[in-house]
Amino acid sequence: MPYSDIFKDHLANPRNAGELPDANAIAEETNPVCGDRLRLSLRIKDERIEAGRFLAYGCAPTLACGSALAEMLEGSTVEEARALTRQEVIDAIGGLSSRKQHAAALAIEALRKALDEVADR
Amino acid sequence: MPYSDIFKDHLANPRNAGELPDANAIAEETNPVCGDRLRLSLRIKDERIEAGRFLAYGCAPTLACGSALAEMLEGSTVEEARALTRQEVIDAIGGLSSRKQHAAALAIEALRKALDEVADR
Amino acid sequence: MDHSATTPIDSRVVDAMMPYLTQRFGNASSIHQFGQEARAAVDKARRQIASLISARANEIVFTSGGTEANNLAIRGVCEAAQAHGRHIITSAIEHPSVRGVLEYLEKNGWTITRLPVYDGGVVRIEDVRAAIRDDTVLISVMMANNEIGTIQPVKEIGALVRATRESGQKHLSFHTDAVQASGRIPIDVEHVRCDLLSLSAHKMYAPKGTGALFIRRGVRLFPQQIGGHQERERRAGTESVPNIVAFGKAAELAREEMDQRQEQTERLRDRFEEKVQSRIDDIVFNGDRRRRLSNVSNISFRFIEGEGLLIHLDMQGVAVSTGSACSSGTLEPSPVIKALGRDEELARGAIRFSFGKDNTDEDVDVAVEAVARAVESLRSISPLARESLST
Amino acid sequence: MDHSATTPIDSRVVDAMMPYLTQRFGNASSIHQFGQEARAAVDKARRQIASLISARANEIVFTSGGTEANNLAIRGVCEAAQAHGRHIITSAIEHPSVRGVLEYLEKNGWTITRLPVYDGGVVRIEDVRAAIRDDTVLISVMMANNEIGTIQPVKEIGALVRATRESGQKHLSFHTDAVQASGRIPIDVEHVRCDLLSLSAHKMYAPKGTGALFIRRGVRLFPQQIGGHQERERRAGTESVPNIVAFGKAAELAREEMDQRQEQTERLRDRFEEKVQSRIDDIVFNGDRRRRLSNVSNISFRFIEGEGLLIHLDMQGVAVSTGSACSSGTLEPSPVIKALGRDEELARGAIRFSFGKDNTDEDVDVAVEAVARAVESLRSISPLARESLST
Ligand SMILES: Cc1ncc(COP(=O)(O)O)c(C=O)c1O
Ligand SMILES: Cc1ncc(COP(=O)(O)O)c(C=O)c1O
Repeated sequence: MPYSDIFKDHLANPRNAGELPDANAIAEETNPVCGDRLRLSLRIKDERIEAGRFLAYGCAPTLACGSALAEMLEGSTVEEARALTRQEVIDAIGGLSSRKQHAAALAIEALRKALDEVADR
Repeated sequence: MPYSDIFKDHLANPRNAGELPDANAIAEETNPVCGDRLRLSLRIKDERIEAGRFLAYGCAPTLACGSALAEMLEGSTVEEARALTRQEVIDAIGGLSSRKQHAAALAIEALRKALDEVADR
Repeated sequence: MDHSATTPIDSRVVDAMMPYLTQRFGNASSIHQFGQEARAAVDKARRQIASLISARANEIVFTSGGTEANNLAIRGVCEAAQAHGRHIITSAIEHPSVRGVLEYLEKNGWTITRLPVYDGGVVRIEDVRAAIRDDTVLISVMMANNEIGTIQPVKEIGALVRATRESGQKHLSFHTDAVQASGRIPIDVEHVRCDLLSLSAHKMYAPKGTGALFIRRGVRLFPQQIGGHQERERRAGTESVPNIVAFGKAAELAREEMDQRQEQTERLRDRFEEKVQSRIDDIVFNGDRRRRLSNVSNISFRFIEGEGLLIHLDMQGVAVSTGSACSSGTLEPSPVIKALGRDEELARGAIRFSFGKDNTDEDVDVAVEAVARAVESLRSISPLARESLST
Repeated sequence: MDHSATTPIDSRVVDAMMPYLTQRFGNASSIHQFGQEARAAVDKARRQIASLISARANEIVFTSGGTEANNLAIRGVCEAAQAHGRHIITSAIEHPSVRGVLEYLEKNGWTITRLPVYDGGVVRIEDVRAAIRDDTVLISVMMANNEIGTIQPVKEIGALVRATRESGQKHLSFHTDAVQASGRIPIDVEHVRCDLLSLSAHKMYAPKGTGALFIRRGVRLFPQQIGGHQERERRAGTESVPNIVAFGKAAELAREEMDQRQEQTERLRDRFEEKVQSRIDDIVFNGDRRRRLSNVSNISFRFIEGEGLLIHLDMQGVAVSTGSACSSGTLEPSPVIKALGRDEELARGAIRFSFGKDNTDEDVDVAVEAVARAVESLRSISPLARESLST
């Protein structure tokens, strides 16, 4: 149960919270089991993520993963973003007990969905 | 379980322990359940108990009751001795929990047996 | 602000137990003087506990806590009464230690009726009456709930059980879990007429790991922890003398200071609720506000989830609980709040604030500020909050 | 002189637990910082206990004492394994908390084989081997006896159980009650190969009311105290944080000071036995003297009964036990001594002297004098002593 300091900091001071008015990739994922929600909005230009914002509802790991993910995405290429793993998100918030790792999975799913949206166009 | 101070004193400093070489009433009772034994020897003259001694083996209440009884008997009349009750013995050692009262019963039985022995003659 | 989870140990209680942590280390089962000293201390504590609830000392059995008291009461009575029936009535909002044992019995063929508590979090006596069957052997309804503090109609249930028993259903018993109620409201087992009543030391400013079960004289119960003559054969195991002494002292203090503690926590709680209500929108108070312990406030904050709020508050030095302390390791929404008919979102957004005798006005004001900040921050990232704005 | 009944709390142990009786009062189930602080303290203690017996921390479950550990081990394993058989092997000299649970199971249809211990008080491995049946699911044999201190062949039993399991009898488990052994002889669960092992804090200079059960990874066991997520769902109930911290510290000290304590008590015990033997006739030492704990001496004094001797000694400030501390409230002769084949008189005249790390030569000498005086006085009023003289 103990959360890392960086985890708590993401919670107390979320990075990149909100929605982008000029996003060109938006996706929301819901965890069907617990109802946690994560919404990502990205502004992608020339295969690079210029800006990323998140909104999240649910247990603390979901919020922290959203914040960490949005922060990691900004400035990265779409290719880099596609390669992002669940573990990288987990590491970014200082680790998660195995029972909580579904939060990072939700984040990665939301990201893939958002990226697929761009690719589909 | 807590025993009274007078009880403990009877144990540490038994009164009238031993056997009378010139006893004219001797009786021993055994508790068939636990094997406790109490032996009384009395010297009775003119319906009065001139001397009384006890020997006892068994749980602490049996020893204390033996000591208290022998002490109470000395100087009393046979009639008084016959009238002695279990409760008087119990009171003399400062009380006994109900589970231990069989020790006083054993003492009274030994006493009756000794007195009967004299009467039978 | 989390005094329902546990309380700090009163310094007077620590003082009372100290001799038993140092020189007076006897085993209460030993015949010699060290043992007798321990035995006397345990028996004194037994009288102190008995006196808190107007019971007789020999009706008190010490346990390792409220959980064991509940286990012993329910399993013990059910084992003894099973020849007469295998039906139990309880409420939908019992502590996990009651809920858990009943689920275990259910798996073993018992039938459990769980009474609703409606939106106020209080069981209705008509429902209890209607639920009694010929084969009902136990009614277990808590005195006061651990999450929302609501006080159940235990006196009415006690009278009903007594009447049912008198009308021929001899093997019906009434157990009440008074772990949260004890020390917070007056308890009188003659008044409540319960057959069994559970207590826990650590909710009363004494150490964790000690509790007690009141077992009314004449009530048959099978011991659960076996193998020793302690506690008149009702609970084996070397008694935790220092903790028991502490528990006894705490009970004595609780009795003496009951009114004062009640007034104090009620004042703080009301101050807190007024301020929160004036500062924060979209909140819902959980549990009948007129019928609850003076020290508890349970509030659901819309659009956000309790755990995040808890961590936020913790970082600001304010300790609170989501759901029951015991089940907060898992993230299921509180079954208690759900039993009030609240939707999933409100159940997940419920936070329990619980005040103690040593809290101050300033603590309350700090907490209100912290809550306002945390709620604002979490709502700013919540998609639910956004959606509610746009509709 | 009664360190097998209980031990004084080491002042270093009191110091370690004090912060958890004062500022650090959190509930280890709470998520906030007070809770996490408590959780961390409990986990540290878990590692300390594990390290005393070379186990892994997650194999340790905290309980309310040795009695609960034994109950949980036996009832827990038997409930889990009953589909595979209902036969248990044990020794004739187990502690009442093992004996009691097995008698309870026997009443519920289980078959119990109680192995003899012969005049040395030690189980024979051939007997264990011969007793194993296809439906045996548990062997429970204590590591060291509480009355006579004899050490059982647990390593051999462990190897036998392992071999039996490997030959196909998968559901056979081995439990050992190490309450008296712990802190007194080195214990290594890899060496012993037991599946379950019970410990109790108050025999190791920590407070009464706390114990632990080692449950080897993979061993299936049904929890007995239900209704909370504590101890990885193996034992519900708020953890007794201060006591657990104390227990952990005591385990650490026991490990560090094991050799020294062993030597010290052995020297005192031998001094005592030599002196008693030279001063008092008609005594019998109980239990194999080469194969026992270094701190225990159990002696039967002919012609007299233990309780009187105990009270005599108590009045002289010397605390001892007759029979097991837990059953000394009743006056039945010790079943342990009877199991050695001693007659009733010797069984009733048995006294346990048990030494601790803080005893001195002077304590021993005082005790010897006291024993000599008390035995002389009691024999002077014993009809048995008279009879023996006259024959
Ligand atoms: C209502 C209620 N019952 C029982 C318990 C369990 O008591 P303990 O923590 O002593 O095991 C609690 C503690 O959270 C409680 O609130
Ligand atoms: C061998 C043995 N097992 C178990 C126990 C019971 O432990 P506790 O006193 O912690 O309940 C004892 C204590 O007397 C013991 O000596």
